Amino acid sequence: MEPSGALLALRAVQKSFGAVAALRDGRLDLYPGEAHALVGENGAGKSTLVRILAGVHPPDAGTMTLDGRPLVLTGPADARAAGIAVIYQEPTLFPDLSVAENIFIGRQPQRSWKRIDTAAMRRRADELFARLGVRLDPDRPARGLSIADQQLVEIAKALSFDARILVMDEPTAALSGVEVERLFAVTRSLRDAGAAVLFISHRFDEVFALCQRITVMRDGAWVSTDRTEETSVDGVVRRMVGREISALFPRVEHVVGDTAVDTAIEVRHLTSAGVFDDVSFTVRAGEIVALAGLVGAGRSEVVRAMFGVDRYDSGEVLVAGRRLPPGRPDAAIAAGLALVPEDRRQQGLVMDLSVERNATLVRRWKLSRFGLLGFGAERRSAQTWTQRLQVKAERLGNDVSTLSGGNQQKVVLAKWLATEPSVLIVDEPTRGIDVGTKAEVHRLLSEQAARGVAVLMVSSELPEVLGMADRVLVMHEGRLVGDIPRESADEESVMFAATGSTS
Amino acid sequence: MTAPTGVVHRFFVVRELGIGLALVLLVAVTAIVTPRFLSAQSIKDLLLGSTILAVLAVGQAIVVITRNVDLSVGSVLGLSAFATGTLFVNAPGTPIPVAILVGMALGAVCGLVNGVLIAAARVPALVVTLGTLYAFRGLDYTWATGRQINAADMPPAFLRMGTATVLGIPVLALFAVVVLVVAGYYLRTFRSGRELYAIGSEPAAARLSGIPVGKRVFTAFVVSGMLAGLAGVLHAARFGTIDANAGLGQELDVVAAVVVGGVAIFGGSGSVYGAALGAVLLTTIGAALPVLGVNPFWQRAAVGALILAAIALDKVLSARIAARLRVRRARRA
Amino acid sequence: MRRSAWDIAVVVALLLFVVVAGQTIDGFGTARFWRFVALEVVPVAVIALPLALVVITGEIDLSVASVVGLTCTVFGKLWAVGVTSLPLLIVACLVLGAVLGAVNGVFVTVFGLPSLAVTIGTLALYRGLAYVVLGDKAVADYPVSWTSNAIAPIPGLTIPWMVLVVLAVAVVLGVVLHATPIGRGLYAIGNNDEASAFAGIRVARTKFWLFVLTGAMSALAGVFWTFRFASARADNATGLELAVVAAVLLGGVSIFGGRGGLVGVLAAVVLLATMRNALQLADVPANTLTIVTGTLLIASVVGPNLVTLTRDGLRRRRTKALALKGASP
Amino acid sequence: EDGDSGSDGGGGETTNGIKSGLKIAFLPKQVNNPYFTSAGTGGKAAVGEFKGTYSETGPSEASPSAQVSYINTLSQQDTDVIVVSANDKDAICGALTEAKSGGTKVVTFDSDTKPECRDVFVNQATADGIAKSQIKLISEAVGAEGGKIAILSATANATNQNAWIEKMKTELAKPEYSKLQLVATVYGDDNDQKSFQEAQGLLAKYPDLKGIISPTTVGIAAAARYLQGSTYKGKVALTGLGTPNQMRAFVKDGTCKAFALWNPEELGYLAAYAAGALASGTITGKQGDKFTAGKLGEYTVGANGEVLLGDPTTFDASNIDKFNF
Ligand SMILES: Nc1ncnc2c1ncn2[C@@H]1O[C@H](COP(=O)(O)OP(=O)(O)OP(=O)(O)O)[C@@H](O)[C@H]1O
Ligand SMILES: Nc1ncnc2c1ncn2[C@@H]1O[C@H](COP(=O)(O)OP(=O)(O)OP(=O)(O)O)[C@@H](O)[C@H]1O
Ligand SMILES: [Mg+2]
Ligand SMILES: [Mg+2]
Repeated sequence: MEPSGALLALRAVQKSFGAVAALRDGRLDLYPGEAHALVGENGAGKSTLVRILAGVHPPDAGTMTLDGRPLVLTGPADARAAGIAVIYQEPTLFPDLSVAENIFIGRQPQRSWKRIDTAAMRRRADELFARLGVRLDPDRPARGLSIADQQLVEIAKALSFDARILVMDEPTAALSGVEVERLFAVTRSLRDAGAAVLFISHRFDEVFALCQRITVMRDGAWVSTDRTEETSVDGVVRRMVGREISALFPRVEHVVGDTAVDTAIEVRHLTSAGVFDDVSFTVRAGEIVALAGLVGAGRSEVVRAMFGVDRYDSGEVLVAGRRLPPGRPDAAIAAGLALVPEDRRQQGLVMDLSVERNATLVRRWKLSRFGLLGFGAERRSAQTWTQRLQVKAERLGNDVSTLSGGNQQKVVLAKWLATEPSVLIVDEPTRGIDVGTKAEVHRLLSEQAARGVAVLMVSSELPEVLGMADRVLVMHEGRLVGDIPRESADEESVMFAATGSTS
Repeated sequence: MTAPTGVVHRFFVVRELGIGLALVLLVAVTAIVTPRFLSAQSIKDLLLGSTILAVLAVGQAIVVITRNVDLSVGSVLGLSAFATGTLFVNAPGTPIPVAILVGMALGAVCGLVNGVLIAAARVPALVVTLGTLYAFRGLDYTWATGRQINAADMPPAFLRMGTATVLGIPVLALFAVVVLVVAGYYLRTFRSGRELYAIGSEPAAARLSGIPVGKRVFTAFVVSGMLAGLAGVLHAARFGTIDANAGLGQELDVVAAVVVGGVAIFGGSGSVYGAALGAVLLTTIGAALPVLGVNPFWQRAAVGALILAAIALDKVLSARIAARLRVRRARRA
Repeated sequence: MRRSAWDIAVVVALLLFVVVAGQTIDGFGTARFWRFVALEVVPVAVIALPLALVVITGEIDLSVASVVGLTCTVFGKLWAVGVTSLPLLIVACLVLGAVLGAVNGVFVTVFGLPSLAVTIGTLALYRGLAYVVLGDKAVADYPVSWTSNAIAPIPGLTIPWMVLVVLAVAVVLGVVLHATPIGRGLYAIGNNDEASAFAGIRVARTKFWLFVLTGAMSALAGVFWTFRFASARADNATGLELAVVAAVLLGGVSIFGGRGGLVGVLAAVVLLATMRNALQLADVPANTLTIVTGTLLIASVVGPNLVTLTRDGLRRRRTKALALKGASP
Repeated sequence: EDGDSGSDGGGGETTNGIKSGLKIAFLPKQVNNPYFTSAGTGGKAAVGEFKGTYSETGPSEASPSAQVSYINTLSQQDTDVIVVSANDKDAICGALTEAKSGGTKVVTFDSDTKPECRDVFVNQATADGIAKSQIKLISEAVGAEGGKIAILSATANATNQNAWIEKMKTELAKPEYSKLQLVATVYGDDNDQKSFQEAQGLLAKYPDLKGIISPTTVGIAAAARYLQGSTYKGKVALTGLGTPNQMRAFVKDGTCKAFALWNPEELGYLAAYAAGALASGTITGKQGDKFTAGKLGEYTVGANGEVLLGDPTTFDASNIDKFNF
């Protein structure tokens, strides 16, 4: 690989956090007018590389060149000045500022005397949203935006830079098909206007649809870079994991419980004003039910209300025939419910606690003897489950915040599977998870169902929904609009219901 | 403008409106009971009484907006007031503007100490400023060693500034108004001002956005110190007698004023106007209670109860707005 | 890991100070000295220990000293109107303290208001109520047996027996915090209360009871205060909140919640009292003591941070040099 | 002219019957108060005269609990006499008793404790005397037609203040003061700012107020400052207890016609001599004991172990320039 012609080139970049070598040999060439994919398992070092490019982390060793000249970044401001715009894996918005200010913070359009030109700022934000084809009010505060909306604001922010290099770390993880298409259209036009794009995703269809080159990383080191047309999904996956991957979505055959006897959880007329309305459904033991819909349909709100984290105005939730008290997650857990939430950083994990404390947080009473917790009990229990899910962590005593995104998600799963729930609710369980682990998660869910657990899965990924579910419930604008059995569920029927098209 | 914009906009206005309303109500009730409460002298006293607290509150609000807090302001005020007095004792001919500048500079130096510790050594502001609260006060004590500076030691022109009025408005209050307007305008209309809000709203994101977080926080503390310094000079002019205890315990009043004024204690939202209104409200409560004939032993309790009422009211208002925001989803299919 | 390191650091600092002061200060370390130190430690420790738990969950209670003041005056008032049963008086005060704490708790957990703001409000409110109860009077005519028993030494020692109460509180709260599911929950809440709620932890309820506990313990300190000074006045323990908060922070509890331990807090309380008494013995003026307290507080947070920062800084500089060197050829 | 010089153990020569080399510690209510700084100056001079070791220590805020800690320290340092102005008449008793049991003598000055907790109290003036003079001054200042008056005190718990206020009320009940009507007592906490605001509050509440008595040095200065800068100057009379240096400007511009105070330096001076005499065994604190206090002359211990400094001085435009404290 010759750096010649490359707009940005990285060679032998290294970065360690304490004893963890997050990046051992980072290598990358970005060319103008080209979209470049970076793929690898969870924890391969992709986000670390991005943060080095963004000036967030100084590299321990290695070189970076921009236009052939050495590039030294002392902070994010330097990276911006060098024309590098970054969309981070986790949205980084200011909840108290307006959406428009979030986009333009530090670069607000100015009028005389360096005063901020609010009208121009609002106008430009509107233009950006129009380009992305979304309707967001530039004046509303960012607080309360759904993850998808947050991601869209991040994208708008990156676009507003007119950067020479656009780095996107899993921008599509929270987006639905339509929004992904808009994003790609915009990205392509940027690319064609001469920008270099670095695109990170675990979704290969997107990678192959958008990118001209694919770089694969494994264990913090560069493995290969190929032109897209010269490689295949299989080839990429093989290089990523270093072995063959069998079928995705492996459904373990299981018997769906008999309706009359085995209703594990029943939701009756659940309503929360302005959020969702009169939602009723049941999930039987041993059944996997998918809750599908467009982003913002209110699915997460429904499952949060079921679990008791959110309050609801009316309706009821019955587990094994017994009514759950509203607003009491502890009661829900005691009744056998588990919820793997949508936002792992805010809701799934306590980032400053260790992996083992996180993994055992829900079961701390069960693990205690006479009300006391021995260290051994927590560690042993955490070990069992983190090993089963192959969590890559230096030590179980390290803060969970030091794990890569995908590994964090595995810790959340481990935490809940360990409670051996009778009803398992998962909200976007494979968001940001690499192919290998994704297959593993799917296998686990099937396995749980086979053991008689009722699984309710919220997912925005249609293949996942269609591949996994025994039954597909579809939500549209806070209402349940479809209940499609596996046999008749296909892409068309689900999307039809989800977009609210009346038949 | 679109409908949601109206709601959002009202949301910001309403916070200050709530406090303003409480203030008007309080004044009205008191004036009905004792009409003299609205006499020129009494209004002048109210304005004068609010001035120092308002200046401190503006500085504090700037710091609190960045998700920090400055507990050392009372001690800085004490140091600066004593310095002003000492300056006049040792150099009787010092022009007033010079004295003001000296006081502000001294305050800025104290703020600089806070700022360096907080921004460079990256330690929590509450701990650092609790430490400098003690340290600065100790310096003040050591310096004063039980001395007192009396009205007779200060130039009459300086003391006149403490009581003089322009068109019925006390000169000191004009200082506060200027400080308020400048700070308010700056926070609203300049990039660095908005960045203070960003920092308070989400410090990690601020760093990722390339905002010079350390520099901005540092500046906020220097400004807060400088305003506390100015407040010290104003204190000297107004009270005429200065010992080492000037401003003792004032930090809690200031934080209370800021919080009552609707500045979120965890940063990111609120305005200096609100903070100043909070200061005026607290002062007015203090002045109105004796006028209303409240037993002096009940006054402190009443102040506490009113602080609680004010923050609870603010919460109710903002919760209502948030609910409205939720129902009118910003994004509709 | 870092937490226990800080605990140890404070303990080491305490021991070091004792050794150095023992060599250099006349009259330091006598039985009488430790008695006086212990008497000062008791009320601060009794409040600091539960307050540490509150701070670990990310909240704060600045009203503690006012709770002390109010319980003192209520104690005095009840005595003055003829309640002479000691157990009854003590129970009444503890209940009152719990109620005052519960008021804080309700404002914070039910209304969702920031505890810093709420307790600044109740700081004024409770102190004000203390004035309402006793006004400008002081009640001081308690039986001598009460007042002397409260500060009586452990038989054979000079140390007051109340120290045993403090130790008991420390052990109970320490075990709860460090070795029970409840403690795990407290740390989780302090770090991220939303994620804690998703894990089934009853965040609001937990915080509420911690405020109640802190209120009740402050009331206990108030009873002790009344006896030790044989005087119930509305201004008792004014300003004590800053001393208590200073001890909690010096003890290594993070003001942002989620970090800290009780060993450090207890060591910090003892360190502060020992130091103040020792320096007074060494004729260091009160004004200088004020400066020392402040500086110590700052040093306690700046010190550890400075070490990490300089280490990082050095590494960064080296890296930058490397990067430039690597790129130039 | 020494009384019955009792114990004479060890110490060398004596001055006025006082042993040399005594360790005498002044413990004011708080160290940052100019009034106590003056008292300390007097005390130091006296201790110097009888060749003792003078020290001054104390808390930076006027709280009884902080004072207790200093009493403990002083008793550990084997101080011969603690000369203390009590922040609370009961709260520091335990500590003083403990100190006395260790052989330390205790003199209180300015503000007393319960009599059993100390040996001698050096009183600046009797409560009666102060109350009489204050009421007389305000009555003269307000004039013949009388009117509403108010008191601006220090803290609500100050023992001496409350005693004086009680006596003033008794005094006001007398027929010759029937035209004066006490309408309010407010507390400035000996904090300049608070006192200032309290004065302001008084006038807002009672616009027809005719006079303010502020029997505390902080309060009177603050009230004077307020009146001077307001429209009430000259219309509302002011008197109280204050130091000449503080009040000079206000007496000259007519804000305050006259006020009173004892000389705090003399108070400290006398307290130090009482301490010396006590430690030397010249006096024991029982009624009738006599001792000589240097340039102030001879004093006799009265009932309850009290030594009275003398009548307060009244300061007005005619004499104020003769004083400097
Ligand atoms: N701040 C940190 N401290 C310690 N270790 C870290 C830190 N940040 C990342 N790591 C470690 O570095 C490795 C690489 O992480 P990184 O986030 O770059 O992975 P990734 O490729 O982006 O994975 P994913 O696809 O899951 O997002 C992981 O093992 C992670 O645990
Ligand atoms: N706190 C809030 N305040 C205002 N609006 C909100 C709030 N929370 C969610 N919303 C809005 O409610 C709608 C539902 O969002 P939500 O993310 O729950 O939908 P979802 O179907 O679960 O989508 P996803 O697939 O992203 O999880 C969104 O339009 C979002 O903007
Ligand atoms: Mg990543
Ligand atoms: Mg969702």
